[in-house]
Amino acid sequence: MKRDVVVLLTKAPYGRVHVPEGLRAARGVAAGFDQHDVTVVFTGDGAYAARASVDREALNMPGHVADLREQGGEMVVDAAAMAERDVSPGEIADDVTVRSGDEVSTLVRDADCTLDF
Amino acid sequence: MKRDVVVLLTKAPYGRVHVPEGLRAARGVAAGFDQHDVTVVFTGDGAYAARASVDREALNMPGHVADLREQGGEMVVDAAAMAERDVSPGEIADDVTVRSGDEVSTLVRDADCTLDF
Amino acid sequence: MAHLGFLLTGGPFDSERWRTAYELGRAALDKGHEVTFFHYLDGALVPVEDQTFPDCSDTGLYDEMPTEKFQKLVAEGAELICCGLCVDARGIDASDDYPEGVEVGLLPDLADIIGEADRVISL
Amino acid sequence: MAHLGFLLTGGPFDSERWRTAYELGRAALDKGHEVTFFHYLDGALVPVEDQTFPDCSDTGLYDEMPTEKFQKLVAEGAELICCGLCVDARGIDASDDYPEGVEVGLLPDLADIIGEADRVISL
Amino acid sequence: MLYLIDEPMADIGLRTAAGDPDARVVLIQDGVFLSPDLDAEVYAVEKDVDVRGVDLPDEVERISYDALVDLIVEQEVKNFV
Amino acid sequence: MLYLIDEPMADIGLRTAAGDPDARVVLIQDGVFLSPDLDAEVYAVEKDVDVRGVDLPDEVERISYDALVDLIVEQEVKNFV
Repeated sequence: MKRDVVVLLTKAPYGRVHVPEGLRAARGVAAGFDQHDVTVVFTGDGAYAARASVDREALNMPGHVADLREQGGEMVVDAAAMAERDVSPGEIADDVTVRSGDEVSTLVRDADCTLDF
Repeated sequence: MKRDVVVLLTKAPYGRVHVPEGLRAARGVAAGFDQHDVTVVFTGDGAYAARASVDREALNMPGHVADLREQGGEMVVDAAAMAERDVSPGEIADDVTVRSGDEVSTLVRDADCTLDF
Repeated sequence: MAHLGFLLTGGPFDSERWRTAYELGRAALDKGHEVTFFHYLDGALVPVEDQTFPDCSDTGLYDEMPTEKFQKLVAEGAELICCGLCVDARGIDASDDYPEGVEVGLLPDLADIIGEADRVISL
Repeated sequence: MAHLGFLLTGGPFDSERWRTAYELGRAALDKGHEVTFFHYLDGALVPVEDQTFPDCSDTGLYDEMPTEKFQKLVAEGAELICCGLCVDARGIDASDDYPEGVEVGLLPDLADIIGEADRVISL
Repeated sequence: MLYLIDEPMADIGLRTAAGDPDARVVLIQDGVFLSPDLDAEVYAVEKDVDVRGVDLPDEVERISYDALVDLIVEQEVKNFV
Repeated sequence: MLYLIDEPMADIGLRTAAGDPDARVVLIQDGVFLSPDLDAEVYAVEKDVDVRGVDLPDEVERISYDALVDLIVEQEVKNFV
């Protein structure tokens, strides 16, 4: 059955595999037999990974992001997590949508399933 | 050469091996050829491990603590870390000494070497 | 009967998420539910055989090693799939290092679990 | 010439502490210093052979796998000792899984490093 | 809806549960150290409470893995663990 | 004295450095996100800064691993990494 899946990326991007491997999982889940609808949410220290100035190439992100978008997956960042870390909306990459903390909570509540990395 | 060694236990005790294995390392370092002077400091979430109500047996602590004490090693807990976590001095185990945040900083600065787990 | 799917990303020594996954899987099997584990990232280290940690407390996290606990669940019908890329990244030789019954799969298996399970628990 | 000792407790995928240890060890060797690594806890997973992570960026954390980087340092004279208890706990078969030059020791080796090294860096 | 909450993801987990009038929150692992200010039924996994020696407030109910599986089967679950 | 500071141990690390009039602080790994309010020379490991895309304040100096090893050899070091 096709599901609404939210993938939470919660950890600081560099130095561990969680952001790139979480993106790999997100696009893998979007590309599977059921073609689940996948929204990736950068939250917690994961908000750092949504910044335009992050070296995506060094993080092995580009391939996973391209595949995710091809499958119709979206990427959003949690403004509440940004505010706690002094990350401003102007710093966020173009392909990531800033959503308020409330919007993110609603997204998570409305999802059929959440995975976190 | 004999050294003053401070071993910092920084992580919440249960669910990972860092507190018991940090204690194992502390007593191993105290028992080695040089018989280093070892002080174990519970700080950060490690402060939870200094509470009397922790199940030390479940954490495999008793053997390491006994060996450490036999080697003359001491255990102290950082009052600054306790305060941040609402842990009161009355909750601390008898064999752990409460030291102020300043005293802990001085201890660390005066040590020849710090290890952290 | 329900089908519970677990995604486990924690290793045997960095968190107790493996233990929570085991305890919930154990309780679910005892109640007759169907249980599937997908081990991703350091979760792929959990089923590695021949882990030994001597002198551990009978009441502690390592009363038995994680791999032994999961082997029991597999013997009782749980499905356990490890992500093949994660296996290779960690230098695990699946045929040598994993016990009987532990499968190596890929992300489409996780996608299937999400589609088929009644509940998915991410740990 | 100085002697730098490193205590590494982080694994290959949970933090970049292995990378910091490598980079500092590399720079120290290049300057003619003596370098000793003691790998404890998940640090014992770092030198495991045959780790492969395809399609990684040339500029990223895994341009080469951790084990390859440390093998180079060992070949250039660094000493690398893994804690035997940690090795056994992780089901690592040292003779099969570690490359030439990686030693298995015990905590007295860490005590010796602390006594002998001019600086000890804990990562 | 059921919310499983551990300490590292407590922020987003508690925020999300707070917006759900039918939330049931289960504190798990180091999450048992949390004292959430929520208008919801709050449980704490008893094994995690016991090893940590945590004194639970009266309004938090201890729960076994067995009972937790029943809750998970009864209703949807969101994990913050 | 030299202090190597990453984010998870920033609290005790910065407290300890603050009491040392001769402190030199090196921000490392995720520590480069910190903005320590210290009366000390502060460095940040340049490789860690670059991959994270961090804009360093003027008073923080970039440092290579090579130069960091020299600092470590010159003076005692305390690690909070």
